[in-house]
Amino acid sequence: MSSPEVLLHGRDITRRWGGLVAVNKVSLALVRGRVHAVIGTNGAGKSTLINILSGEIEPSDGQVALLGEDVTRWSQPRRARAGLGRSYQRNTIYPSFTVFENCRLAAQARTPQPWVWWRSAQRCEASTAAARAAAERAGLSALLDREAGLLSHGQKRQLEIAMCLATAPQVLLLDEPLAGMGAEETERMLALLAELKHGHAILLVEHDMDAVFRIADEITVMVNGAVIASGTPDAVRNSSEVRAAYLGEGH
Amino acid sequence: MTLFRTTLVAAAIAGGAASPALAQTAPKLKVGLMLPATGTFAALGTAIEQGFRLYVAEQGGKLAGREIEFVKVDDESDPSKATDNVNKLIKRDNVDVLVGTVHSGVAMAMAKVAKETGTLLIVPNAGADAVTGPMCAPNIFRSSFSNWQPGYAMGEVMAKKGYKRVVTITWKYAAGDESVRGFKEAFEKGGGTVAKELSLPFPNVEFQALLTEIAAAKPDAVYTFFAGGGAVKFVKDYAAAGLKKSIPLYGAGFLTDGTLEAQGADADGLFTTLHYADSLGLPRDNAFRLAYAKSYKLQPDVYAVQGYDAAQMLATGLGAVKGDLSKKAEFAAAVEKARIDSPRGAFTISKSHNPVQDIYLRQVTGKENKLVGVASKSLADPGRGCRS
Amino acid sequence: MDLATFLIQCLNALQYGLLLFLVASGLTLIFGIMGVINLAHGSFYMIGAYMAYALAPIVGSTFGGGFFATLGVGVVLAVLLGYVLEWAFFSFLYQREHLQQVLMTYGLILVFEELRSLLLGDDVHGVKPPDILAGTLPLGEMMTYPVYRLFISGVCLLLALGMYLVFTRTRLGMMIRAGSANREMVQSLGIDIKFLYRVVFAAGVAVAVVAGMVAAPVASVYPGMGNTVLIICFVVVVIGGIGSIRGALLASLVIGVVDTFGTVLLPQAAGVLVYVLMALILLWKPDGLFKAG
Amino acid sequence: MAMERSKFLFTTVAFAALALYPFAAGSFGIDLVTKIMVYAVFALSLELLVGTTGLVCFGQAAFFGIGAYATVLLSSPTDAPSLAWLLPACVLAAAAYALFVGALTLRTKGVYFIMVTLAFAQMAYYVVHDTPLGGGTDGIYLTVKPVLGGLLDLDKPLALYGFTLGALVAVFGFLALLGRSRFGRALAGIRVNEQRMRATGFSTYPYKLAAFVISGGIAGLAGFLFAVKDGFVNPELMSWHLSGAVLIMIILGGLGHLRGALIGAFAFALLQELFKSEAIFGDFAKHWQLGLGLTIIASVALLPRGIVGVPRQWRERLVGRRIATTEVRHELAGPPPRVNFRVRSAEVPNELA
Repeated sequence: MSSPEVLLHGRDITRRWGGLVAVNKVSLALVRGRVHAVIGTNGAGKSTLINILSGEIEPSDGQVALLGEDVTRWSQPRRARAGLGRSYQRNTIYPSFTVFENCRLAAQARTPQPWVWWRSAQRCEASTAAARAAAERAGLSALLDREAGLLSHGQKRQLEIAMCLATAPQVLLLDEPLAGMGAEETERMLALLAELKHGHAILLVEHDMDAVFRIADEITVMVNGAVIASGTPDAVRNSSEVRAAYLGEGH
Repeated sequence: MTLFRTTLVAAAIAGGAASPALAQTAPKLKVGLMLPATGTFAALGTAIEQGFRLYVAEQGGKLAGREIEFVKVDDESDPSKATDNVNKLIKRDNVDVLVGTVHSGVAMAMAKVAKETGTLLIVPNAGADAVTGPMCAPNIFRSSFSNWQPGYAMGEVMAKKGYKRVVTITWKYAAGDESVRGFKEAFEKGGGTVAKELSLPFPNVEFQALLTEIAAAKPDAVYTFFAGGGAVKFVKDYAAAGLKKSIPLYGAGFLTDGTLEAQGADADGLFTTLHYADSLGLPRDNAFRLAYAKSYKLQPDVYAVQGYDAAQMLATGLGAVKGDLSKKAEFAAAVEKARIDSPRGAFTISKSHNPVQDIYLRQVTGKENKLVGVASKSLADPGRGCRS
Repeated sequence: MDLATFLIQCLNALQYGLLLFLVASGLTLIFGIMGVINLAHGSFYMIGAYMAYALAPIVGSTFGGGFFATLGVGVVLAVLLGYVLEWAFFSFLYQREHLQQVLMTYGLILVFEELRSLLLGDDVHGVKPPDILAGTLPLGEMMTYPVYRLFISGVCLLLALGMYLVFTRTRLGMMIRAGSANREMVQSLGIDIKFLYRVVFAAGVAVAVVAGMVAAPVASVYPGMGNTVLIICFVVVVIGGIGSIRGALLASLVIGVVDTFGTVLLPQAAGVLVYVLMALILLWKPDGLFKAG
Repeated sequence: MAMERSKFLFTTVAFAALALYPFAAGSFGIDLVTKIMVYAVFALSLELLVGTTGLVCFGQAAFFGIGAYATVLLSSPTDAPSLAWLLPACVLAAAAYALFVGALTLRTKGVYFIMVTLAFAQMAYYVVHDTPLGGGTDGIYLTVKPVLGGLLDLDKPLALYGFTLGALVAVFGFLALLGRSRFGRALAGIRVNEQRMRATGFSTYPYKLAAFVISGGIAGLAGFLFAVKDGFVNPELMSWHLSGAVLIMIILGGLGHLRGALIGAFAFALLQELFKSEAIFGDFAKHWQLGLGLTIIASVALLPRGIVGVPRQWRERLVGRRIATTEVRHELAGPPPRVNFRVRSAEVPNELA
């Protein structure tokens, strides 16, 4: 494999809310084919970090580069069109639309063509095909006609992933995809993530420790907005700072 | 049946052609009353209707041999519904005569439809100068006044009283502007000057800021035009601000007509000009007031008089054409020559079909607008812009 | 404009602002705190004014009470009215979307307007202030200032302080604020949210009716008066920032100043000024002046 | 495809009925239905904003009024203006103000958006009310009605009825297609979950602005038709009362459905005619507002999805289970759109410090 291709690169990302420093000089790189997990206690700044990378919040300073381009000033939609997909901790889906329409509308972002007002959106081959493929990969092809609001919690998390995939992104920012999942659903999601790893660079924010250590190629640990350790799962498991921060003193 | 279908059926009834009147002797004369039944002017609408019905009742329910049938529509004082309400009377109920209304904006729309369809229209209140100005027509008459008239009369009165510097105050809308314009015309002709023309957006009633401006300007007197709730509040605020003692307040009659009970002592002594007063002492007026009080258990006001006279004007014209309204020219000629024996005192009709009438000076004493004298004798509205 | 006139105009601006807050205070409760878009707020104000006019003779004849007795009876009736209204028309609406509330309150406007016409007729009325407050104080060499307007300003400040303290310093206030922020959460904590909402709604209606009764001697009592105050009340609540009592008070004072000096200095544009002000504020701070604080 | 066909069936039957009505109706009936159709076009313009995009505009009467005033101000008092340029000019005038207002107001959210659109409408109202530009509070007249070459003279009621019906069908068709198109689906997505739309790559501001301008233009068309019908325009055309009335129409009819706007406009007008008719209520017709008010309150209590939702509401009660579980077709907007601008939303934390 040629030198690992860095798709998304954050340098010294900082965010201050008045006096509080939510994210303090965090740098990380997402490489195609690898899962980079970010773990940390609640309030460690994980969500703020992911919102800065996705473009929803402006960083106080620091720089974000996507596919080599400096996108720090880009709006979220523009970054998404450039290949940055994300999912949310709280379900952000279209409950009143069918599963198929959720995916199709997400895929439509690639080929918006709003001026073609006379032709029905259902006849847009690009978005319908992408939607079916994404739903297929996320394991939802049996539920295409189901109203999204009536899906189970696990299925809704799968739909979030499907809507991400429908936009054919290069980079995936996943905010606690395993939250509230049963064992069997977690397994299915981990299998999906493993399969997605090949084509994409994935950032995974998660609390489920053993799932993280099983799937992640690289782990960054954040406490109070700062990175206290970053590296391979083994390096992180053995690092003293992590043990001190996580498992308490003198273990 | 869903709600929607029931309303469709009901509309079909309402929308169908009116039942043809069975004609034994002369056919019934259908009078369309388009007056406000809801909103701020509801009381005025009722007074006008009662005045009109009183005259018809006094004639035994017939005018020039034709029995009168009333068709009523609530115009809600809403100009955007005016054209449809008029069409309802003309096209659905096939009325022969239109009587209405109070709100000037609605009256303007009525005048336009009346001018186009040729239907006889008698305006029992709306004082918009345009109705007997640019919008005048052979089939449009007014039994009330033009905003210009009371204003002009008070201008003459205040000039005669020797006031030199006067401030005017009113809402920023047609009725107010036209009244102030009439006042200014007469007052400046009499050698006075209008120091300031104060106005505030309609229907705001927060007068304190402008009362302070009046106090600062220290004029010899103040001329104002307000009606209804605004008139009640202005008179009370004016007195409460202590200006009543130092700067005499004058106004068009609507400042104290139908509002004295609400204004109480704050209105005592106020001079106003209007084509009617409470103590005229004319035999015709006394008979009218007695009949009105007997039928409706309350004292008549200027609006009742205007309704009563609208009926008189209709009767005069009908008499001349022997009940045949198709003879429009003769009807108009007859009314133009007529001398209406009105409770307010006999009046004639100007070329632009507005009453040429005495405008009385009145003073508020004991919850009544007592007659003081005649401010302007047989004042005719100039009817500027009326070419017909 | 010399100094004396300027000072008097400032007093007028302050007094108009306080009167505006008094009239809008009921809306800050029902719309600001509870989030119910209450188009019928103007009707409650009208009901208060007509109560002040109609109840005075009744209270006078039954037990000889004056203005304040009528006010007391009015408050009791208003709370009852608010309680029944909430139970009958609003208790099932909180889960539904906001526009259903708009439709419901629009219906209420029509019903109240017509009931007033049926019961009390369409005439214009005035209400006499109580004798002890009927006097005036000299103001400048030409003018005098009605004592009753000072009384109104006093009532307004008392009300503002009372609402502010209840909502920020008491358990009831805290529960109400929590309830409006997240109704399901508070319900799951075992607090009877249904009763809580009914109390706040009844208080909102009562405050609007009291505002009508207190303002009646200064305003005048005429058909359709509710309509004229409705929009300016929403402007006050929104400029102030929804849910913020402090914001509503400040917004009222700002509008008082803009309206007073606008009418005097820019008479041609007086009608537009308040709306230009609201547009500017909302474009500058899209969530109103105060963050619900 | 049961839902799709029944919707299409209803619409064609409704328009066919409207087409046949003039043959059965007196001249007043034609005038009344023309006016209701004008309000239906006006309601459709607001439906695009509120029902489809979730933008509750409380100043729609401004665009309606500008369309009406442009009709009168642009036509000469003597010779008949041609429809070919006057109609587009009025639509553009309204759309231009919509662009100006939309560009500014779309930065606000929820109830603040409602109030700031009201503010801009009140500004337009006072400009026309207080300045001589629009003839002041008495309004101005359209002396000569527009024509289209030799074949259409809008001064004749039947011609105007046909033209208005044509405009209504055209606007309904355009909005139906638009609703199903990619642009329409994006608007629906913005209503349901704007955050997700931005996350997938839609810049939502231009979409909302485009919807606002199109809606303003259609409202301007309705204003044009109103001015041509009445031949008289007055500042009250821009008052908040009319903005409120059109909002009531689409809620009463049922949000999220073009048919809702159509039904709402007719129901609101016919209910008033019903309660005002002396034939039915005699002297009590004077108090028509009581009947109308109670009917509206009853409709909120009994018809949560508006009149258009009645058939589905009955089917659910008859079938006894949530119909949505199985054969829900991809409906234009699914159950009533939750136009729920979180007044108490998370970003407005509610501690009264």
